[in-house]
Amino acid sequence: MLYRETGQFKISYAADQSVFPISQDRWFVSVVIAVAFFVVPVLASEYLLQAVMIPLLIFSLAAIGLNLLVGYAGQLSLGTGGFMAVGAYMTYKLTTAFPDINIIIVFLLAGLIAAFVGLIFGIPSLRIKGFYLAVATLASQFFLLWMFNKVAWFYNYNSSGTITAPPREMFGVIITGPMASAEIRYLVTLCIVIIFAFIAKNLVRGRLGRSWMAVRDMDIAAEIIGIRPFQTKLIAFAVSSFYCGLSGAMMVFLWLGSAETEAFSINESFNVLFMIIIGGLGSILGSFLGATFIVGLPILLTNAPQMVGLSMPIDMQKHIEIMLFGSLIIFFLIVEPHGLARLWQILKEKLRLWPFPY
Amino acid sequence: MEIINFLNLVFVAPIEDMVFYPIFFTEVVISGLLTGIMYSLVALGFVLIFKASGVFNFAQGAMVLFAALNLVGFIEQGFPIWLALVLAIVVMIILAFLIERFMLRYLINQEDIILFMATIGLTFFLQGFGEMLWGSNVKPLDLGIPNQSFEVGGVLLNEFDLFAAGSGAILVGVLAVFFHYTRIGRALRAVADDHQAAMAVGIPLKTIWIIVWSVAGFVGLVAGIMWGAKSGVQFSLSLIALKALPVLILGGFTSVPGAIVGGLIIGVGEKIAEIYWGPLVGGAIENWFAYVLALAFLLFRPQGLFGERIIERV
Amino acid sequence: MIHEKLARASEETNAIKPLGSEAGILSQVDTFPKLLKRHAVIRASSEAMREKDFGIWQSWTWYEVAEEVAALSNGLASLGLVRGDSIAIIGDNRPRLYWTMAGAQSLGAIPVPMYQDSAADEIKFVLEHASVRFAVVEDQEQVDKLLSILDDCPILETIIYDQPRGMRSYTQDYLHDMNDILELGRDFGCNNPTYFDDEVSKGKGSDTSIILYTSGTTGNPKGVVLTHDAIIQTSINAAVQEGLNDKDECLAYLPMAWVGDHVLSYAQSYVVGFCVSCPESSETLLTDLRELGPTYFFAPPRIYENILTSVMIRMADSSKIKLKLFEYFMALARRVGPDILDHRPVSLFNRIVYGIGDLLIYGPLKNALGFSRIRVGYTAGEAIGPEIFTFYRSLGVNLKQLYGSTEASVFITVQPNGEVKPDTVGVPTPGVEIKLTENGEVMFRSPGVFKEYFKNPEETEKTKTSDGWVYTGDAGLVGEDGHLKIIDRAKDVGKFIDGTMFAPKYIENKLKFFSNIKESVAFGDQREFCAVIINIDSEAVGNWAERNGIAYSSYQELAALPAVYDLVQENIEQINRELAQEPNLVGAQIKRFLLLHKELDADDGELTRTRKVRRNFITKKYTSSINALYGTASHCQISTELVFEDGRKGLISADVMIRDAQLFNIDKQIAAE
Amino acid sequence: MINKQADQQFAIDVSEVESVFLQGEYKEVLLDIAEVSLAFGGVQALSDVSFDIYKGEIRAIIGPNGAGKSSMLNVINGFYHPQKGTITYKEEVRKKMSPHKAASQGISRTFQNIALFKGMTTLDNIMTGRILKMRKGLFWQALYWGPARNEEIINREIAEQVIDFLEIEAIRKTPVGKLPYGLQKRVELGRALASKPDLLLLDEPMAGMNVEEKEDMCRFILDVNEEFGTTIALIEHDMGVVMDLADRIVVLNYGCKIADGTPEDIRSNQGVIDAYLGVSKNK
Repeated sequence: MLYRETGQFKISYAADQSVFPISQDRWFVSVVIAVAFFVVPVLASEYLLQAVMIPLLIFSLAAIGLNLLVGYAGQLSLGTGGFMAVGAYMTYKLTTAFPDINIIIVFLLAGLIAAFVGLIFGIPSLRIKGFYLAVATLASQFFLLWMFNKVAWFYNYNSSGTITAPPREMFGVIITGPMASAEIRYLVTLCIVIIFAFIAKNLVRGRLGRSWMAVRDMDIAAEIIGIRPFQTKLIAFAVSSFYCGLSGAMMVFLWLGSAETEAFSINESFNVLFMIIIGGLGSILGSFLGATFIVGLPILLTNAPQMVGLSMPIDMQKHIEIMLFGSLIIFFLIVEPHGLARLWQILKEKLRLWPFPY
Repeated sequence: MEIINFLNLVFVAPIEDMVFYPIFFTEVVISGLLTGIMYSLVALGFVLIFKASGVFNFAQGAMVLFAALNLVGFIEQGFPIWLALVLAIVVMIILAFLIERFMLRYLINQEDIILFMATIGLTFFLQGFGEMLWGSNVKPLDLGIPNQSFEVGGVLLNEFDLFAAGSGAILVGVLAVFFHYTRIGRALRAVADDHQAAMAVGIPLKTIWIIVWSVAGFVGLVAGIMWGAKSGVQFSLSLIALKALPVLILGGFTSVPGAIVGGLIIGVGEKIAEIYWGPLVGGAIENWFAYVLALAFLLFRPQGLFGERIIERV
Repeated sequence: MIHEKLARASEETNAIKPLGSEAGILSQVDTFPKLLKRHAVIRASSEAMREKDFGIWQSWTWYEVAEEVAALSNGLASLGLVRGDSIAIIGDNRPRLYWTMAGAQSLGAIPVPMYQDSAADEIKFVLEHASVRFAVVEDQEQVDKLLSILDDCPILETIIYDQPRGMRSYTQDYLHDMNDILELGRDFGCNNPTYFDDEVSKGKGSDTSIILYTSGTTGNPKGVVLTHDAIIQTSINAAVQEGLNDKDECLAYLPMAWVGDHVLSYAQSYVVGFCVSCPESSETLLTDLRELGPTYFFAPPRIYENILTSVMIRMADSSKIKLKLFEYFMALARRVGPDILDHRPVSLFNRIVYGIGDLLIYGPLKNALGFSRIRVGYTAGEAIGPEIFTFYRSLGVNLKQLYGSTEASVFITVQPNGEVKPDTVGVPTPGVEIKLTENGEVMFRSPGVFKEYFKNPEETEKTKTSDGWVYTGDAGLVGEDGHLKIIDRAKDVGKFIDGTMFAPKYIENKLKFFSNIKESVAFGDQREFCAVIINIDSEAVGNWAERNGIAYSSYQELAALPAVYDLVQENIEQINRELAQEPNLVGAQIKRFLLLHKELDADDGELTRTRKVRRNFITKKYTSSINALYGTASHCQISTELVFEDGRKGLISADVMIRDAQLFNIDKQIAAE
Repeated sequence: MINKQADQQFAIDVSEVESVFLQGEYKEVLLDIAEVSLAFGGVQALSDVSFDIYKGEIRAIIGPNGAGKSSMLNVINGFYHPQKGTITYKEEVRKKMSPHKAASQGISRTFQNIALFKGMTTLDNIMTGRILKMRKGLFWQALYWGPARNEEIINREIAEQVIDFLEIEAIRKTPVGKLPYGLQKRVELGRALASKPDLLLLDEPMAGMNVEEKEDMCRFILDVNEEFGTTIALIEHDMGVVMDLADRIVVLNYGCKIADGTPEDIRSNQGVIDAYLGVSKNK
């Protein structure tokens, strides 16, 4: 109904292959980004930013990373928590060792290290597929967490075993550490997430994205066409771990302020996997939708009773929250196995065809 | 000089300990075997459901916890033990019926990843529901199974562990016979291969699934009793599912004997590694060592010890 | 040759000027090639032509088009094309075929476009009659057609093809690839640079610009000769009236041999300077129409009718709420839409609700059809059913009726903006005068009148009087508001035995409005009452049958179903009720009808190439069933000859039912006698 | 106009092939198979088969079901490695050929039961055929600007030429999973053509097609052979098609070669008839 595509014809391949060929989509996305940049930091309360917006963006980035690996390259992985931990701890080590390097550069370096670690744990994908691979990546999850717990070098031998984000500044503004305000941290996170989401979109629609999807759909046919399945899978592991490492680093430095290995446990891996399944495998937009659902839902469930006015004992509320969370996941998988992105796609298709049914 | 004694420390010293203190070594092996049985009991639940419905049921751990919670709850309500057991079994059968009715019926022939995620959703649901009914504090479980330990030729044994091993062996025997020789067993294997083909041949898919999930529930109950009696019924019970995964890797997803042998190997392997190699690297290595062991196996036999060979035709 | 003119062009700005101010200086630029060179100077970089190819819209600016045309005409010249020669053009709408027209006219040769789907023998007649030496065709399919009749047309010397696909094994020397001709032309242009300019400047407005063979419902096609002046002048008048400018968009998809396409996609583009786009292929036409979103659109009623039917079918399948919403807003639109479009006063409330309707239904509907950007939409060639016409106008599409003919370079009368009525064809366009003969035949005189019928002086005598008036062959009457109203073909208007007037076309148009009737032929001249042969629309009726669970396997079986007869009888009786209201048409109510067992088709000679009914041919072919209609039998045996797609002939026979329809207030008609 | 140069670049200079073709004797051997045998765990798929394929010809490989045709194709494109025998391709003996290397040396193929990437549209499937020809590294692709985009556009033009050649413009943006069988086969042929192969292996391109689709596919195969000079190895059961299209035919039965020659001698060869129609008891 909202789409007016008449007259929007493409005169060059670049225009035809652009990210948002239809002008209504371009307009819609630019409005959303503008609101995210200008309206949210001004209006949103400290709590809303800290508890909802920043985690949502950080988990979207991790979800995009995992979606590249699971959604596009078809390699199931449960090691997301571990790679996020690598990102976080490496950033801590690097920034404490070289305090004057710009914190964003440090984030990227930590991401590269996470990518390298991801590459190593991707090697089993040469011979094993599906569930077996998932369990192999689970090994990386447990091994990494155990390493960051046991080997004191990673947390500079401090007694508590936790890493805290030292104050760092960029362009004269303090962006990490306790003194950094929520708005600043939110804006920095937003910039990083948008840039890397755009890069992910570019990777996916280019040669690399096609070879990933070819390996996902039928790796024998891909091999015969000339794609080297093993290299493609390894690149997928590396890029995905880069995104997870980056989001782990941001989680500690731009959100929690400090964390120990418990923050990157197996539950994180499952959460991120939920996000891309509910959000939609093989879609960058799906990662955002999934993150919003999984991050937003518990918060909604916790303060829904206050809103409705019935007071409940805390632990009863906790149980009901978990129960609802589980049953909603099952409900969603039944209603639309391909996730929110597919629902969004169907809605968009209907709007473009409106008022006709087909 | 540094490297040599490092190598000595890692490889030579532990072997020496094993050889010089055989009794202690056998004790470690036996306790490894007993924990292995615990793992295989849980793994058995996974294999059952995967073999019969192609669903990788991650909620098996939660079912173990749920069954144990019901049992303890009924005992606390004053029911005699045998009645509490019967009631717990009945609850599991009702649970199987509900799962089929509200979940599986809608997810026929979906990809495995979707079914896998649904079972994770089920895990959350069962944990929340169980703790809501019976509260979430640790509950002791005493079924009157004798628990003293006694010496046999210098090796310390424990009656309870033997009882657990015995019940595990019986359970495996019953299931193996059930799968291979009964009519329902063959129907179960057909359903596992292809839902629609099974339906086309006339196998009542819905009843089959209810049977399978109730049997898995029963196995879960037994595992729950064993674990519960040993370390009390509490939330960590559902985490043993994570422990069962490497067992499945080793034994292969579809073979009952594989689950048992896999469980034992992991149990023993973990214990030895923990005792001999643990202190070198700061201990607590059992939660990831199992995976590394399974991974090593996987690289040589991608389909596990007993799984079918994966052949892909062009 | 073009370069030094470019230098002088700097002082002439090419801002979007309404055409009016340019009309003055057009006097010495009086031929299409001169117009082209002028655009290449003042509009060098704006787009002249576009074609959807390889997935995107390739475009050529006016400067590039001028270059290509110069190379092409030099190439043709080096092949021996001289002034006065005629050159045949056969194929779909391709930029290069349009440039061939301009290229030929630059050398003073006369382009003769032909229908791409006409059979070999139709082409043979035109090639001989117009003594064509050169032929430029689109692809292998047309080349094969020409090769099959080559020995019957000795004059044809050279054939040039545009698409080289599959031409590898053709090694005849008279076959050339267009690319080679362009190369030839470029070399020719290098060694005699002034040749092209001299030839173009030799051209005068009075030269013959083009010969268009009309399909003509009777006898052989007639070659209408049109001069540059005639077409350019009419194009300017029409363009000024509609305020066209060089930012308009036009889609070229109609056959190039039809005067409508020639004036719109060629003449007016060269006069005004707007861009013409060619679709990728006939299958992708609708998507291309939607992508381009033309602002200036021309289509015969049949296309508007098909689109309306497809809209109705698709809406019938949509969900309940959408359907209710659609019906509510369409009812409102029917009441208020046309008035809003014509800026007539409408209550504020209706205007607001119409605005909401535009957001919810009309906007998306126009967008789905590709009509959102249409500023000027014409329908011509046949009368359009009033309800179809009001449907589009109520959506806000500025659709207007146009009455014209090849002999008048299209424009005779057009409905001006703001005065659009459903059943008239408007007032004469500027420079056109019309008058009625005593038996009601319409005559016109205008600058666009054709010079003559090529090599056919007797026909020219019959249709064109010495002082420039032209007989249109259509009967009509002029209302008090000056709007002309066309009733029927003059020679078809007949009389019942009791003397009351019988206009078959008028009845057939009323029948055609119903989506389940595709074509109909009415009889009544020298008879007691009116009887009709009807062709049902297989798509609409088939869809209706499926929704009501009626099984059928072929068109013949569908047309024979009693339920379908009831459906059509309902429509006929509704028409009879309407006819009963009009005083002099009470007697013309349809008394008996039958549903034909096969679809009327151009290949069987029952329709012209532009799908108009060939009445005499049908009366001869179906005499047995017409007599049965006027007899009392309740059914009759029909067996007719049929030509299949690959040319094989076959016989199809069926036992067809005949039904009586209910007539209304007959007594009033008898009383009036 | 960018796509004009791409046009020349696509249509390989075929005059040289033409000369060979017209003079009737084919000099250059593109591929030679010498005494190849292949076994899978006891099953003898091929036993010392040898034949050659000339450059620019249409070579048919026929035989009853299970005769080893598909295995032969898999050996040629490096998917299976024969235990015995040598394969010389472009005068170079191939030791252990990986499918990836075969693809980069200009061998591409279609599959008996369609192996398209269901998750992608027709255009993306054909673009994956271009993967080998695209070089730009990860960094440029991340930016999708400058060199990576130009490379993408040049390859898009070549993919568009294949789409235009196979007349599938209308389904350019539809996901492949939704297409009817005949069109899927054509998209698969498009993907194989996109890498501009020297040797095209077609594994039963006509299977499951109606008459009209078969005619179209034959026309495309002939055009590919004539217009682009691509050598074609064709596996097909429809004898009418084989006899029309093929220049030379090799017949396999139970993994051995029982006949090799022009369609005329194959039609009259008694061994072939027996293999297909079976030998009667009393013979």
